[in-house]
Amino acid sequence: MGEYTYSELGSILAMQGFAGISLFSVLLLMALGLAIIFGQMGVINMAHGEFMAVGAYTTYFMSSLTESYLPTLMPYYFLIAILLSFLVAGLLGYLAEFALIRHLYKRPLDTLLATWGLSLIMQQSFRSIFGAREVSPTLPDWLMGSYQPTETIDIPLNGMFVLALTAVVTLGVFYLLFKSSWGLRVRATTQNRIMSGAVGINTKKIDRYTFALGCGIAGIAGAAFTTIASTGPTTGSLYIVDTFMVVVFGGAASLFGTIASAFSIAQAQSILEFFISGSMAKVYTLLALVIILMFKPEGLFASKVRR
Amino acid sequence: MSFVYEKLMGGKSGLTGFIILATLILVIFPTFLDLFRLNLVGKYLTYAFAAVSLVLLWGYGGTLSLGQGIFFGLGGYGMAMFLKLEASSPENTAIQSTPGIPDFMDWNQITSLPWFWEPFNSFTFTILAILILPAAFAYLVGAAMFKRRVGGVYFAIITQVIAVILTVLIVGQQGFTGGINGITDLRTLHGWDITSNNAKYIFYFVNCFLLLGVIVLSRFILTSKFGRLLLAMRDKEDRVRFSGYDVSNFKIFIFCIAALISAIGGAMFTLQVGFMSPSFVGIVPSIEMVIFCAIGGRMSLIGAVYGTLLINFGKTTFSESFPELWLFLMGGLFISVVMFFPNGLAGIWDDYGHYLTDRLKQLKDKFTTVVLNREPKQLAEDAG
Amino acid sequence: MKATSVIKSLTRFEFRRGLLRVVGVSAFLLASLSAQADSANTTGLAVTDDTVTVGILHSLTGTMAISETGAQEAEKLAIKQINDMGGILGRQIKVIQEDGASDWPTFAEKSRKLLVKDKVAAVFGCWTSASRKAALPVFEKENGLLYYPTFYEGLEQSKNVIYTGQEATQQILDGLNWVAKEKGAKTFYLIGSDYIWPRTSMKIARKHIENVLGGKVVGEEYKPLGNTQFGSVINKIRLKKPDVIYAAVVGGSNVAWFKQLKAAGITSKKQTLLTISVTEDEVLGIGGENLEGFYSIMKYFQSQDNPNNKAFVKAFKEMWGDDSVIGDVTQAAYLGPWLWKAAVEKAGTFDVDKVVAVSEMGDIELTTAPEGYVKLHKNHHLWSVARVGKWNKDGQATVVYESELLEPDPFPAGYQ
Amino acid sequence: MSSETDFTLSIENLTVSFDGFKAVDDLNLYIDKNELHVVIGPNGAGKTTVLDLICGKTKSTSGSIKFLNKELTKMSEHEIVRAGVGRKFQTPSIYENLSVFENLEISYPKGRGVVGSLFFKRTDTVLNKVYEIAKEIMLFDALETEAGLLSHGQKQWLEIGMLLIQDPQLLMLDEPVAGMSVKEREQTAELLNRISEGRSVLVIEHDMDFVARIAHKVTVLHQGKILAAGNMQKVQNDPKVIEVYLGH
Repeated sequence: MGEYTYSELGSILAMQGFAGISLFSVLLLMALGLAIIFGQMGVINMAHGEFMAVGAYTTYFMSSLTESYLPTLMPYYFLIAILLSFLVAGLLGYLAEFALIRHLYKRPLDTLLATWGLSLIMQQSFRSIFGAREVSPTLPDWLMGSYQPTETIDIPLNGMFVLALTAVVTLGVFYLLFKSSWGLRVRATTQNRIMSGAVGINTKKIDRYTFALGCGIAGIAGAAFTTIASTGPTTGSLYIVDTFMVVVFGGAASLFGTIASAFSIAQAQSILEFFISGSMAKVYTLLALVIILMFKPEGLFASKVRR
Repeated sequence: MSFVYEKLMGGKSGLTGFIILATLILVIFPTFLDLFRLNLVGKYLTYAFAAVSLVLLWGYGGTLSLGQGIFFGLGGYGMAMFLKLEASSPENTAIQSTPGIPDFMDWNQITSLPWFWEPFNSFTFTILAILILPAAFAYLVGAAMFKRRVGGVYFAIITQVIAVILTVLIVGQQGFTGGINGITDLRTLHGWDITSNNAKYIFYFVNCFLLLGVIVLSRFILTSKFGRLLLAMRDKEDRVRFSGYDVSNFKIFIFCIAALISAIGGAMFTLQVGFMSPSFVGIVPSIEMVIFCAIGGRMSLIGAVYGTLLINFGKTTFSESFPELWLFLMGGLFISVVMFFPNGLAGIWDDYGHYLTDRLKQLKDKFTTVVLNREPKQLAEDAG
Repeated sequence: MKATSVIKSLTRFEFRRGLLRVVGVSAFLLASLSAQADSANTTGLAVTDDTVTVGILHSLTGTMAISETGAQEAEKLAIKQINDMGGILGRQIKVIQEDGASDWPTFAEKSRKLLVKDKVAAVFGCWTSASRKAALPVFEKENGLLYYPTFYEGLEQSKNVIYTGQEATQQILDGLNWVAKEKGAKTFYLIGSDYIWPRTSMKIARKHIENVLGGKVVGEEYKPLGNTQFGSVINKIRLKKPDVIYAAVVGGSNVAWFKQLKAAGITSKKQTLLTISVTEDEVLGIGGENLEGFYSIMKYFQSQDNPNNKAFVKAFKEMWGDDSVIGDVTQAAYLGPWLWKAAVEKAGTFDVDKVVAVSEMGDIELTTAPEGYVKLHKNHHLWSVARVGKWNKDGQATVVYESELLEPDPFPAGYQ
Repeated sequence: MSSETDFTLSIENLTVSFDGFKAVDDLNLYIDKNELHVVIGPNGAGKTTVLDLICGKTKSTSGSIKFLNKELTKMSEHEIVRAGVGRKFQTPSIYENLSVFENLEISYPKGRGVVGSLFFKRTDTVLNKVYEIAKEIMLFDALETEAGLLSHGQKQWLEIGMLLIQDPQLLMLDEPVAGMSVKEREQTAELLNRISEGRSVLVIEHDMDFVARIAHKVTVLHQGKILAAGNMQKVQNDPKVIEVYLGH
């Protein structure tokens, strides 16, 4: 590496570090919603990726709408689109819980199958509404390009945006679950449903809103993803396995675990990718996860409880 | 004799169901379908192996594997490797830079046959590999997981991840595996043209007999004490453990059996379709196998076969005319089976089938009373 | 004779009525139709006195539907134009379309159905190498004829396939020569999706760069299909500072790749990028603004300025809507029916062996091709021109370089 | 520690902690042959945890459990059962979808391996043993009934029967009369007295009248430690015990 100056190598190191952090924020944002749904409620939502696609398509729809009718608002539409993605995906999640999930709380493996069916229907709906072609919204200029702190360092703006968004959403989830009275009720319900019902918590309502919240966060993740990649009818299924791995590896019921697991998976993957080919990096990362999970099935962070 | 009747056939209703299925696939299909359709049915029936294996593993054992595609794929690839080597004789591959190795290796600058391909020159080894390797792999995975009491959801997700790993590996290591194209252009088995009409008929029947054999084997397992223990474990695992059974051994065993059955299906697939590709290993095929099983009835061996046939027939015919409707239908079917008919077709038959049989019986009775009883009188009248 | 065959098919109709629900009405009707054709024609194909049946086999559903839509639209356009001109040998072309559903075994299954049950005289279809590889044994076994439109990795020449797209050397070599000469490029970074076509193409590119151009490959990288994270690769590229990024990323990954390149500040102002996997179809998803100034090597661009192409683009848009774009493969697919027509008319029969024999004479040519002039080589591939297009913001390319007419060479010596 | 004893079960210095909370703390407990020993104590005293520790469901943090001079803490659940320890759970744990007969048959200690279970045959020996136990637990007439249809009390008996068929040296019963009618309690008390002959029985129970009827020896647990031990009368009059129960 004699032909490089130290400052160049330093810049690469900085940018590579950011690539890892960027992947971390992406994984975390994907996994947060599922951590709530799977971790707190125990529902295996195979349609989680499709709820992300709902967010992405909402953003695309907003982009086209703004471009056609209110082109002056183009710089700002994206923020509204994120909010709308949350609402639309959350609403759909609410309906799905009402129509489907609530009948299956006692049969976790069956929720897996039913939500797979749901994901097929959602995929076909995307195809019927938006067409088979992959779409991507027109991004506002402030999300494009890179930030250059020095001559040789380029930090992608979209990566920084996703990172910030992830931070906000994570803090929001923490606040909701651990500081608000609603969060207390959610945690109470997930720990002891019957008792919570007995002390006057409307557990059905809690379930429905929790599920909707998880789906809503998936929607935000989908919206954020449009800055990085395109959206197609089957986009959701690309992410579902990674998302589950993050949640399971972290220890299903632990939000801290989810964060730690997203961080370690992202760093492992991005460092490996730098040194070996992309396919093998993926194989090694997943293989390591599976082997670790075989030795520590409860995941990274799970407290030992009295059975 | 009573052993065969009770244990292998499952008593009267079991025997009837078995005979009807055997008649359907051995007599009715070959008589009424042309070779093209029959070959399709044969392909579907290879998936039925995986569906039947899921009845054992999931329906009775309560352990859902989202990775049956792994074993289907291993079986299929084993057979494909043997056939590919036969198709890659130095004479057939003379135009390559390295004749005598499979074409895709040559394209990937591989100059000699990798060591793990070597033994697949032997047909005996190949058959043994198909029977043993997937089961051995299942043993490794199963021992690691079940000994540590990983089950239910975690098992499902981990098997799914293993399926993903294997797919990425096969696609990524294309010099050794043929990559995303898979192993194609398989033509002969010991010099015998596997694409000829004759071969197709023979493979179809071999496939059917193997499938029926697998059903009989599964019946034997399920009607033994082992089968009752599986059910007992599914519902009250701790009780079984505290009755002195090493629960994990039972789960590992049934997982290995399920892997073996799926692998046989995979090998038969390769023989009938003439190639193998990673698109049979990953998440989607694995979940589809679960769908076949769930639609047919997760507690019914024979139901799983019908489920497989129905879904695949539906897919072929529907996707020709209404491709859009098909996914909606599939998704809807899946949701409704899970929510309203957890025992699938077999469950519906158990719940409502008696209306049909009763009606048939009534008709028969009516026929007997009306026609047969009147017969003497009629005869008398005719005579008079 | 005719009466008996009608009665025969009628009785078969009765006999099979119960089966129809399972098998599907269309399949049966065609089967009985072909039974009739047996007596009407001697080729054993679905040819009557005034019609000839062909098949179109592309993915209408699944992940590949996006790419294959254009190809099947072009094939239908060509068939419609041929029919409007009076058909082939006085017969109108009837089309049976099947869905490959982005699933390789389905391609094999549907090919067999088209050849065995429908007895089609030719099939226009397949897109990915994997689907062609799956279908190929069927075509060879049943002696069918496939017109395959996609630019592909080469290393294949089947009696039963006519390849209307470019094989790898045609597409790659001249483009590399151009970039080496025009941009003075010495170092190259190769990146592609992880499957056979990018790997084979990169292999050829590497040999050409190292052995012919005297350049250097400073990095070679393959990402899994569907991958959307290119951060680490982009940093590696920065580290190696290649003169040219040579890319063959496909599908949804393409969009992520170009978006992330732009976000990382790697634009055409600083970096030359040459890709062999972006046509007008892909640009729709990627967005012209993310590609502006980068180069593609293809044999056809929609913006090509010649009367053939103008007429083609106009007709295509009339039939399939003003929004449609036409990429390289779409145009190559359009050539299929025309090449078949030329061969059949020269042979005077639909018989596959005779059509192939005529095609192998190496003098079937089309002067009306939108890409200009093409000629069928006796190795079943087309003589064609390689073009380098520079992408504009509006999603169209400006052709900046055209090669001579290149001879197809599916088994290039020195590149294996 | 390695001393040989005559006790069926000897627990010494047993401790288990969950994230620092000691559910069982330095416990010593001995059970003689033919002894029917009852453990009582308020909720959360660690009673069920003790049973979990003995049968291997929970692993101890330190200490030893010896059964017929065999160390149990290192053995897995099924090995402990095969060594001769049977355990009934708090809520009846039976196979609801199987008949009473099949429930007992599954518990029959033959064909416990994978291969053995595949080729297990319903011989006369098996039949006779099942009939014998069914009579003992007063369910002979209900042999063909689906277990899920039994009354709560009958389910408790069935589970006891499923243990008896294995002829364990140590029988552990977690609240065997919970949810039973008065008559069923009496029948159960008789049953326990009958079956405690020739083996040791460890019972957890809340119902003091019932305890008084069956117990040879009583141990009171409180916060993971032994508060008092001895015969029923002695324990009932112990001021510490009275305080714990009344103050609770």
